[in-house]
Amino acid sequence: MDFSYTAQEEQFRQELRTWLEENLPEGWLASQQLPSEEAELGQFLRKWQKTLADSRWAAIAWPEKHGGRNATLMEEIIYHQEMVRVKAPPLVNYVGLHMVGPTLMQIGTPEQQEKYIPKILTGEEVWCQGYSEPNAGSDLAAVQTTAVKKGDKWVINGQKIWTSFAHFADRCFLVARTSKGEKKHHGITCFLLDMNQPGVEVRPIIQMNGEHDFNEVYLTDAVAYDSEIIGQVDDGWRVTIALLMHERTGIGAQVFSLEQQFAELVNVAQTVTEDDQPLIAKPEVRKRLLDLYMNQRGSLLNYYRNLTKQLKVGHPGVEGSMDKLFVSEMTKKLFSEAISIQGHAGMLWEEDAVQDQGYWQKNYLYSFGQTIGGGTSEIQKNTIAERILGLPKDVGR
Amino acid sequence: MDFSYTAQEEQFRQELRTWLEENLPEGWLASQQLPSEEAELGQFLRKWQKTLADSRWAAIAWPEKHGGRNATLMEEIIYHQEMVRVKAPPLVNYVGLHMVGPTLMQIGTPEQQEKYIPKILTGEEVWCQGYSEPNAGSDLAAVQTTAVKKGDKWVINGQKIWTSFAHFADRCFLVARTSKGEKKHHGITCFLLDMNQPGVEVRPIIQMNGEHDFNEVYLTDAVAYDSEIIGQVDDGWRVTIALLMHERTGIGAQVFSLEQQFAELVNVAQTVTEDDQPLIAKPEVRKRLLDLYMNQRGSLLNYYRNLTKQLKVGHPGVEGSMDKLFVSEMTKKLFSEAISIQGHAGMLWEEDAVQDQGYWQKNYLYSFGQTIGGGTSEIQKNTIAERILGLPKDVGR
Amino acid sequence: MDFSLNEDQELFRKFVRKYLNDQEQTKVARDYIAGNVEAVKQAITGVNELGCMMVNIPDDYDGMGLGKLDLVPIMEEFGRTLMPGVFLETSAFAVPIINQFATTEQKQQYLSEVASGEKAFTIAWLEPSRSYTEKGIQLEAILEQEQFTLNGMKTQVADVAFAQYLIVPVRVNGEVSIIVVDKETPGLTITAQKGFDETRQLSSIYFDNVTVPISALIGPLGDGWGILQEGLLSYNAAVSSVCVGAMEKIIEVASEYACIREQFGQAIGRYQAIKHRLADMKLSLETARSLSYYANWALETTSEDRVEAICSARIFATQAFVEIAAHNIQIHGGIGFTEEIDCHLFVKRSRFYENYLGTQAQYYDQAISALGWDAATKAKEHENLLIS
Amino acid sequence: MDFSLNEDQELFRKFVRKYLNDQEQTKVARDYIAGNVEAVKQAITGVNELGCMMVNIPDDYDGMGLGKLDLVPIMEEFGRTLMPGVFLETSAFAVPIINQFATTEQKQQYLSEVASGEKAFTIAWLEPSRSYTEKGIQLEAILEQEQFTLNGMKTQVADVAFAQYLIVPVRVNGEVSIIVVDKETPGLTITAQKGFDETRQLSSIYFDNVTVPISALIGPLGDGWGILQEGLLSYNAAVSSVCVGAMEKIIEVASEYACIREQFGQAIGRYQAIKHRLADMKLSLETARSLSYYANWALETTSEDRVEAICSARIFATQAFVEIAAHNIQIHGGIGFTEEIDCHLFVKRSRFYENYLGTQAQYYDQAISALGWDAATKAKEHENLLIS
Repeated sequence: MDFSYTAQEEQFRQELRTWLEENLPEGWLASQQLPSEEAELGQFLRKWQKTLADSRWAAIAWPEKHGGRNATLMEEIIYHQEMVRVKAPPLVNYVGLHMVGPTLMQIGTPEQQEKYIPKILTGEEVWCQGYSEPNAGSDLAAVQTTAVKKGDKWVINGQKIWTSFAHFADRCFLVARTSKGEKKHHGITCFLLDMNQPGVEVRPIIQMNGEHDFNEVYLTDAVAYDSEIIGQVDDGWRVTIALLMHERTGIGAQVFSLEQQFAELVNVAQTVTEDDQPLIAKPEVRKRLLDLYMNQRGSLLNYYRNLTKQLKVGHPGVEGSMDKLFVSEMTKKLFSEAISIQGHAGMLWEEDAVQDQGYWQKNYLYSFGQTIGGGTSEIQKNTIAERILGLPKDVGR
Repeated sequence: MDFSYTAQEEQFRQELRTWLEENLPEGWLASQQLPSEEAELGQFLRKWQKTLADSRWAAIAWPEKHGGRNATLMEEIIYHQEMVRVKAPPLVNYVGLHMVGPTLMQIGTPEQQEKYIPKILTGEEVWCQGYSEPNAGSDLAAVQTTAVKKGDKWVINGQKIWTSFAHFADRCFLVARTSKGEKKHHGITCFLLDMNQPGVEVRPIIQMNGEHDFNEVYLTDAVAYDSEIIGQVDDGWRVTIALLMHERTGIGAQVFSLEQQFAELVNVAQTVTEDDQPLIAKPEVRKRLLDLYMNQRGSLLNYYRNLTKQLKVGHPGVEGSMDKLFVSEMTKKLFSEAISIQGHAGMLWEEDAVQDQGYWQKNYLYSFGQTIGGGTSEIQKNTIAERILGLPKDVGR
Repeated sequence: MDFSLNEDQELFRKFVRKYLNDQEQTKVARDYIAGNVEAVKQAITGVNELGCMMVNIPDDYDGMGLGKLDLVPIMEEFGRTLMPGVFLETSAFAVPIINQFATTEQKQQYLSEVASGEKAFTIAWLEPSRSYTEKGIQLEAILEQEQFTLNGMKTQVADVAFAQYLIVPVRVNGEVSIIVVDKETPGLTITAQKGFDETRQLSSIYFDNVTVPISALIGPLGDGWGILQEGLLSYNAAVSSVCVGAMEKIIEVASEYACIREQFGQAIGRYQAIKHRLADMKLSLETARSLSYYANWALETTSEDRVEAICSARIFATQAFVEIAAHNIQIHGGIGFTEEIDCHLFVKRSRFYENYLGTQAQYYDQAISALGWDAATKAKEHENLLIS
Repeated sequence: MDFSLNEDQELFRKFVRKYLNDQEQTKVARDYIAGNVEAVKQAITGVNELGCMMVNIPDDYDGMGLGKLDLVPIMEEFGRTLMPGVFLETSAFAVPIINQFATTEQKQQYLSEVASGEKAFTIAWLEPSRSYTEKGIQLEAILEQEQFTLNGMKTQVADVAFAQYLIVPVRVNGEVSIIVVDKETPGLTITAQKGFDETRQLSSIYFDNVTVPISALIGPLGDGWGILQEGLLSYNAAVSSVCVGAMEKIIEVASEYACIREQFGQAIGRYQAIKHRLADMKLSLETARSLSYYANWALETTSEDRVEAICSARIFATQAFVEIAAHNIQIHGGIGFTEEIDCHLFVKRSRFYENYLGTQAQYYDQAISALGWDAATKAKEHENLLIS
């Protein structure tokens, strides 16, 4: 058992840390303030990604020829740790960098690779992921968006939902039904859709915390060409799954965030007062914090254990479903406790909040999405039970 | 809203209380010690039931002509309260008094009524209930025990399980399959089986607390006659259900027991010491007790609310499934907490225990049966969801 | 034995429900979020016209002279729709303490004004110390020449827009007293605060040499803490009913959704993960309801166990509301996470009540103390002291 | 980064598992329940022959000179089968404190005897005060002429049948010291107590002028409490591994049962009530395992966070074990409630560990203190004191 990092890994960490200190947006470490105006935000995020890409810090796992560093898994882990440490701005082209790019490298044609990959790296073309639909959430294979071949064009109609960053996106990795197969995951095809066309309409979804990360995407006679198909027609299910498999660090970033958030919450309990006493002076607050501590440590250590296995066998295991379940449920729990321990002062918001500009309140509300997006907790439990414990398939499947 | 009892009800209570004081087995109030030897126990319990029957306290809801008091629902409630108050010995013929007797009165032939009812009351013939089988637990209709007509006899083969008091029983209300119906609850017939015959073998099941309440009953060419069929051949499912419907006070006795057990647990916390301090001096013990208090009060008040409804509409409602779920889960919880708060001293047993001859330990183990017998908690939740909230039927049904 | 609301109470419920249905339920709350205070005031006027504010005001002061239990169905209905306003603060806090402690003149004024729907109360309690303890009350009131002069600050005062009067706990000569302050008194400045639950508008209130006549003092000087405790009993019995109503509505909506939403070719309500969760939610709801009915009954009849009964109802109902509101989002999936449907409004309100007018931990302590479990300990400690 | 047991450790696990499988797993525990102590002793001899007791004893004393992590797989395997005996008390409590605090002569004697499998230890701690606090240690040892004379009583001593020596915390001149007492010393009376977990036999031990030479004192006189704390760190790291093994076995058995048991025409493992419960159990198991691995690593490397790490593992694993053992019965239904199958044995053992050698509440406090959360409070309190 060994929790240390190699000298090479430490050097990698140090290089990144130094680079971040020099290249983070001005004033970032002090306040992490993103522009509130949407167009401005888009610009800000693209600029940040360009900055990263220019120093080959945008997609470190990519091969060097594509502008990456051919990073090891441990280097990716360190990358996440350091990004969480400085609460770096989000990657506007996360979908492009971590999902579409690697998928293109794996199964894209040389032309597709040449056309799309460079612009993914720089953020010149931002990608979104067109999977979920109103009636295909947990049941992804139930997609109803259709693509019909007419002449040399594919005409696409339907509706996508929960599309992150679609309001900034230039292209969409779109899953559509091209024929009615025997089983519902047959007859699916993946398109590399141009978002900048009349048939594509993006409507914002406002979350319960008042922010806008997700969108509905309405497709009305949108057009794609054969050259924009990745993989084979009607054989897109495999491509769909391949895309999801490229996240080799799993929910590492959230695990490290949770660790940091816990430390910050302890700090809140030690500094915020009630009747001139820090909150942590209350026995029930200490008890709550210890419960969180144990679980947060557990989620981190589970992750390290799964990572160790992955380092040995070379690919992520199904244990990732346990990581996802645990860290998402724990994140909800942590922010919920953050509300509770503040007492009624936890009902203040933004600049009127007693701590961190209402960070805790806003993220509490945001945390409800964590156990829904990326596979609900219920789906994770099915996966754990069926694929790890060997229980029979669920009803309906 | 009114929690008071009428003068008549209070008088009823007083009459019963006085009678109990005069007629409980000698020394009962001090120790509630049942004979440990099984044959002796059987005698003791039969004698107790005879004592009750002689004063028309065995089956108060029965009509006066059958030896009952034609009691109102509220009188039955009071009866349970008073029996719990003195921790009266169990009714060895509970199945006969509360289930078989009323069913006979409802759908038995005059001959059957005449033959069986008087002996049920006195405990001269003790009954058991032959429903559950190894492969028909929650799924009661899946019974596999067969009864085949040969000449004037029905020949019965199969196995029953979880048969309470079968080791004392003279007769069994037996559910058997007489034909293969279209649906699995067709083709079932109910028999009034004589237990005292060579084809019936009773084997004890020893529970995890070391006691013996339940049995397996093996039927090997056991014999019943037409006169021992209740209801119609192949139409026994309705009779089966009718039998279960006669418990009009639902889980009242357990609700009142839980109330008493909670009060006793508080007493334990106030009298048992650690380092010369009563356990209740620990903040976490007080917190645990308050959680129990709220839930115990909730279970009692829920029961009263459902009772109120029953008094108005004249029959028990499906809300009984909530009562069952809650009181059984709470009972488990209460005894589990009773183990925890004692610290490691909770690991002592019987006369070596620090309190109540290990009552808490023994009943903790026994309590595991509460959420299984009489419909598992899972079944209760299905019932609540389907019949109260209107959700669709479960898979497999 | 009759543990149910009576026919009149259930009838009143029907009127209130019909009226709030006509207001399109949570639309009033959404109007408030959108800043349309006038629309909300209109809806409140309608509620007042039904007589909701008169219920527990004595006949002598133009009320209906009914009891705590008669408020229960009304509070439940308000909970169902997350109705904005200061009903709880007025009917379940201000009215009971005025009724119990105020002079006849004060009653004549305040209770009649409430009964007519003309004026309402809110509670200006919290201070920068952020605590609902006695120590947390520091706003100073100097009594000179038959008038109080107040200096200090209150924070997180709810929905001043709908209230004319503030119940203000102050410190006079080091002791807590209760003063009623008209919000339009000179020297008083109200500043809006941003709040987590947008259906409740919070404000800071600054008192800069605010003078109030001695006639605004409720109860004897220095008795304020005890008066607050009485007010809290009423409030907590009532808030448990509000939570019950909200949970009832949530479970109706969630059950309906579980019947129509399909995934993997099945209504999601057929999956036990959803189905059993809903069953658990229903059991919590009904338990909260039983506890809240009993709490209100205990309050009305000044039953011996009223303190523990009310604390239990309050703790259980607010906690269950928090949990059920959260489950509701999970049952709804992604759509439950949006502003568009109501799920989040219930989550936010549930957290609002969690520690409003006292923390959960304080109510645990209060119930434990009322049950004598503290006393038993103390007696024992004392005994040990004598022995050693 | 390598957070896993190494190949040697996993290999050792295989040997132990094979041996215990050959013993028909819980059959040994059932032999013990049936009073067949000889059969158990034989099984223990087999375990000793594998070298289990030598693992963490230094080479100098005929051990393998391995560390805390090397005990992990062994403890897990013992947990899987609920193996009776005093392995935990010996290898994870007595050996570490002897190793750390004893004289060379003491080590030579005790550690060699343990390594050879000849003798073992159990812990005689609890007294009629029923508390694991320092105050709870009252058994008096009078030191005169190079020997201690012990008078008093210990209770709930586990499995004396398998131990030759008792670790006995005593009070000498008012301070706690640790003495090793041979159970066959004259004046010592062992009385069996009836126990809840029949796979652990409890005894009361009466000390009636029991004399022990001063050479039986472990560590300096009066340092006993600190020595116990060190022993507890080792014990708790190890007990968390035992719990992990037990949970692992439970989940295997329950999953298997859920695949074959049918109701309503479906394997019950197809119902989400069962399926999701098992998934939750699995997640708890793996979390307990991660925490316990880390706890043992922290112990072995004397990592700064070892106290909080070990307390966390102990609290989490014992609590999870209690819950998982209970779920196992519900999954099995009626049959799980009988003596016939093993479900109840796991329930009983889980409760045995819950408050053995310290209560859950004590470990909460210890972890909180180790994390400095107490100190922060105290500093603040102190500061307030200075201000006021």
